[in-house]
Amino acid sequence: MIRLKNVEKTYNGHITALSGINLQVEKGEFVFLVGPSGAGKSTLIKLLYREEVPTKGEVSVLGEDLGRMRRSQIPFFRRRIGVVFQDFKLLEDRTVYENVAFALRVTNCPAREIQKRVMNALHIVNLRDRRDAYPQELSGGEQQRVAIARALVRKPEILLADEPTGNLDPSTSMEIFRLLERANLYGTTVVVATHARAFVDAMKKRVVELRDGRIVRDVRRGSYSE
Amino acid sequence: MIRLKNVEKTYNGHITALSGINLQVEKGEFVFLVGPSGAGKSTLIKLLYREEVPTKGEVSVLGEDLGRMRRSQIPFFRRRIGVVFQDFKLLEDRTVYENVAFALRVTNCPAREIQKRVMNALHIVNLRDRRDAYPQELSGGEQQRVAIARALVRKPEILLADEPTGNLDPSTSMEIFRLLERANLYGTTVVVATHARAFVDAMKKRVVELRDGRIVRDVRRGSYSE
Amino acid sequence: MFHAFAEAWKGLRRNGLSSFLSLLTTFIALSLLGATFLVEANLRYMFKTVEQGMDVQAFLKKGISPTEIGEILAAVKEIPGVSDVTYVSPEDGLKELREMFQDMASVLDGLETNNPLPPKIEVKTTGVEEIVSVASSLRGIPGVEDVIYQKEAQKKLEAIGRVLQIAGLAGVISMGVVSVLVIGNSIRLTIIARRHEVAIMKLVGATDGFITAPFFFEGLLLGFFGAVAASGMLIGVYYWLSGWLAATLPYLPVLPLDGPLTTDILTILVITGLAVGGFGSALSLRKYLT
Amino acid sequence: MFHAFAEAWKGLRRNGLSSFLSLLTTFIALSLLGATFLVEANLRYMFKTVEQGMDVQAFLKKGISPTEIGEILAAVKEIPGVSDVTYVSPEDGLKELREMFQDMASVLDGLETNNPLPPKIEVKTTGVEEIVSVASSLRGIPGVEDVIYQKEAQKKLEAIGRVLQIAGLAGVISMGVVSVLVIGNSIRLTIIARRHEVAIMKLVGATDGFITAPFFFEGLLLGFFGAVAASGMLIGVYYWLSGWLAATLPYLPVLPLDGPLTTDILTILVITGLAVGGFGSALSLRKYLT
Ligand SMILES: Nc1ncnc2c1ncn2[C@@H]1O[C@H](COP(=O)(O)OP(=O)(O)OP(=O)(O)O)[C@@H](O)[C@H]1O
Ligand SMILES: Nc1ncnc2c1ncn2[C@@H]1O[C@H](COP(=O)(O)OP(=O)(O)OP(=O)(O)O)[C@@H](O)[C@H]1O
Ligand SMILES: [Mg+2]
Ligand SMILES: [Mg+2]
Repeated sequence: MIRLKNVEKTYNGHITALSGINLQVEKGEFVFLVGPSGAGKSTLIKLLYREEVPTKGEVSVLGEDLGRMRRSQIPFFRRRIGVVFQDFKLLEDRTVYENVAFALRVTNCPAREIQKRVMNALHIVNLRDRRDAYPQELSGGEQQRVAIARALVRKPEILLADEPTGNLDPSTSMEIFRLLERANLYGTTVVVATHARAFVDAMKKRVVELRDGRIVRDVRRGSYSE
Repeated sequence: MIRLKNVEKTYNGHITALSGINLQVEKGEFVFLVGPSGAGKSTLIKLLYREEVPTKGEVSVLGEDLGRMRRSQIPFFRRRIGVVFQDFKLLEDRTVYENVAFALRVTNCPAREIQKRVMNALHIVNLRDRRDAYPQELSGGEQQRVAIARALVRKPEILLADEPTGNLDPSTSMEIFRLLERANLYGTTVVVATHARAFVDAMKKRVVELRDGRIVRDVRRGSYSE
Repeated sequence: MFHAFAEAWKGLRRNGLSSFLSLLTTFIALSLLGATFLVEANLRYMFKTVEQGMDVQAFLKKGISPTEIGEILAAVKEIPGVSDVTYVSPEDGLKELREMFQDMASVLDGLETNNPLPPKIEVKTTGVEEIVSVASSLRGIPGVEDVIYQKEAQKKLEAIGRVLQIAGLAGVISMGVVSVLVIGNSIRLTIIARRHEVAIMKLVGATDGFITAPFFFEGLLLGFFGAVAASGMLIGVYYWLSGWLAATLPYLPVLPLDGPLTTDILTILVITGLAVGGFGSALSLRKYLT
Repeated sequence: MFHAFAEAWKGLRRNGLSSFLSLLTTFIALSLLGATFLVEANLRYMFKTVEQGMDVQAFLKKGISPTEIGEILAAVKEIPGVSDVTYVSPEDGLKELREMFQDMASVLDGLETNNPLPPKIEVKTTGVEEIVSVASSLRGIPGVEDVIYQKEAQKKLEAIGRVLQIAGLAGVISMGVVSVLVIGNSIRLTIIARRHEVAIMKLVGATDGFITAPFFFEGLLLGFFGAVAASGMLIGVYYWLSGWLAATLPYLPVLPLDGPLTTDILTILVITGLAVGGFGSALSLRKYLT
């Protein structure tokens, strides 16, 4: 499902964000990506939905070799993946509803279907009441939940979440992690970069730890730190 | 130092973010503001540096009645306060160094002094090496640390921090909280909105809990939840 | 498709003031283009009129007989490049002079009884280029004593004509370029203000076409409305101005505001507006798409 | 102050392409303003020249004596509104006619021996308005037989003069407005693209002045460079064009490209550029400051 071979990523030719990364994630797995600030977690996730391309090595996701993928194919590839961005990336000039609906509009989803699925996703993150608000009118945690709803609404084959609970209180965080776990039970492959030690420790999933751009630990049913 | 009397804040005339808030913080206090997502923590902080004005009631900070403050006085008032914004609010088109220096440039700080203090602040948040990077070139946690450095560099009388460790790993978070504590020891009044249960519990400071816009708990040496 | 159009409309409404100012900019740029075109068309028309007024005069033998005159007229009509011939008797010639110099009429008083003017024919040519050849043909006709035409004026007119054509075209083209630049820049700046949105759309899996289409339609709408407004304004002003000129300077040839002229303006402006608006935004976007 | 200027310069460099396009827009808008001004100034000059060329002719008694002529000339010089008087003898008059109608010289052949022209004086007035009063004064001078002037032409010129003044001013003003709108819009859009930065600066404790100053200087620099470039371009083109016109249409009065004209253009454009650039950006910012 996801396979990285000898991947290296340097920015501006001298900032090494990742190096010597070999990683394989099978369909249906749930992986926590942990490590200190600047370790390369976001960079790794960016490689997976091809926001970035590796400087060296191969990345293949959903059976596609991302290095060889034609530009025109990228949007169709991305539609099969749901991403919760670390900085949310909501469209400022659209309402909560429209932001979530946008993820379906880019596919050729029929209008009625869109309405149903968006309302359902907003219900899950507990934001139905705020559906007509603009992102600037939301609290940090509310914005983050919109981003989560947008990633879920497409029922993606892979769900990538970059620090999805950084702005959420423990009990809302708990709900979000349960949600991810449930999506995972239905067959979605989940990769979550997080600093939420308590939840990583509690959930006992596979943990991949990065440090200075290298994988230093990769254990099944692991915890946040050794 | 900080006094709120019967404060109410509604957005767009119908979204009540805060109501019936009475709160007093003395010089040198350290206050945690906790509560679920959307409880009104950020709104309360925004009232304190006059990004927002209350719909009803009085807010006075550093001896100034913010409701009566003249527009031209606002910048000078804000310079006495350091703020770590929940969404960082870094200047996109300036380097890390310039972002931090900006907080001093707006005052009439001499150039040599600026250089010294900025480098010192960057050292504290461990970002000296990345001083010439632009915000988009930083990891989420690095951006957050720039925001923290900018708030500290002015040695403010009051430090407001809105979720300052949402994107930081536990050990970096720990350093940041130590930093806040040290600033507090030197006399800075500190107000921190946070979801970081473990640190709130460990630090045993005054805790103010918000829920649906109301203060539901206010205890000295408290913990994240009852 | 419909979705993109609806989005475009929403986009314009959402950014009310910006859209209005872009519309104004488009309007201004296209008005300038249209005005330049109108001036150019009028200059060309004026030149054409002056050119057609140009003629060759042939003085005939004094006391020539009406039959001879008839023969000469017939011969002249055969000359290629001749569009019209008129016979002017010495009496008519004197009348003409009198009219031309009415304020100095007393000068001509003495000539009444002792008319020194020879009979002449006035020959109109189809264009400036024909004057020289027509004149030399005229000289060969028996009964013609002298042939005169404004050599200098003719050369100058030819030169001016050439320059007008080039300058007019250059003017219209450069105004076209100005419109493109001014409108294009305003579109570009609008897109820069939305660069983050574009980047986000891409990350969520929108195709380039899906992202571009609303901007493209927005540009088209802007260009179209700007062009229609500019055309309306220009046609109104032209109507008023040409009426005023006809009253004040009746001898000034002004291109009449008829169907073809209206169509020309509309066509030029609408096509420029649509092209710049649509492709301007599509092209400006490319930078943020790749 | 210096900091703001340095920031402005950095700002311009940072947004290289945008700045360049804004500069281009400013350049275009100011060029149009300058060109309109030049056309207006030339029309006014042409009109002035034509106006000054206008004169009143007084025909004198035939066979008048040189002493009488001297007295008449002296008397005419006393009339208010007269700027110049010349005596034209019958022989001079015939020569003049011959020159005016060189192509039709044969027409005048008979007049040589029997000159029907009366002696006359040509009186130049200080302006069109004086013509009527000067003419009636002339009629009162003994020895003057007849006074003629171009009544119709005079009225028309007066009307055209008035219209030119108004239209010219309107043209320059409306082009000024166009420049302001086009430049202002491009500045506004630039600021919209940086609205988040402005909001952040305010939150960090920057005063309105501190935030505005770099934008203000950026606008000033943009306006200044745009104005200088536009002036340079216009002066170059004007130099070339007036040279060409002088060669092609020597009788067309063209305002010479001298110090005052150059200064006028530079002044108008630089002032407009600086004002629109500086205040345009300052005013556009206000929305994001309050
Ligand atoms: N666009 C970029 N240009 C230059 N350097 C970059 C860029 N993006 C990331 N980096 C650098 O690469 C390193 C890894 O960044 P990354 O965002 O992957 O870290 P992270 O593990 O997600 O950290 P965090 O937990 O703070 O989000 C950091 O040192 C960062 O400064
Ligand atoms: N500008 C605004 N316009 C309208 N509603 C707003 C605005 N800002 C905040 N709100 C609403 O006010 C309420 C309180 O928001 P606030 O940002 O204070 O919450 P918070 O406690 O900081 O939450 P979080 O922990 O998620 O950051 C929320 O319901 C939010 O949607
Ligand atoms: Mg990250
Ligand atoms: Mg908040």
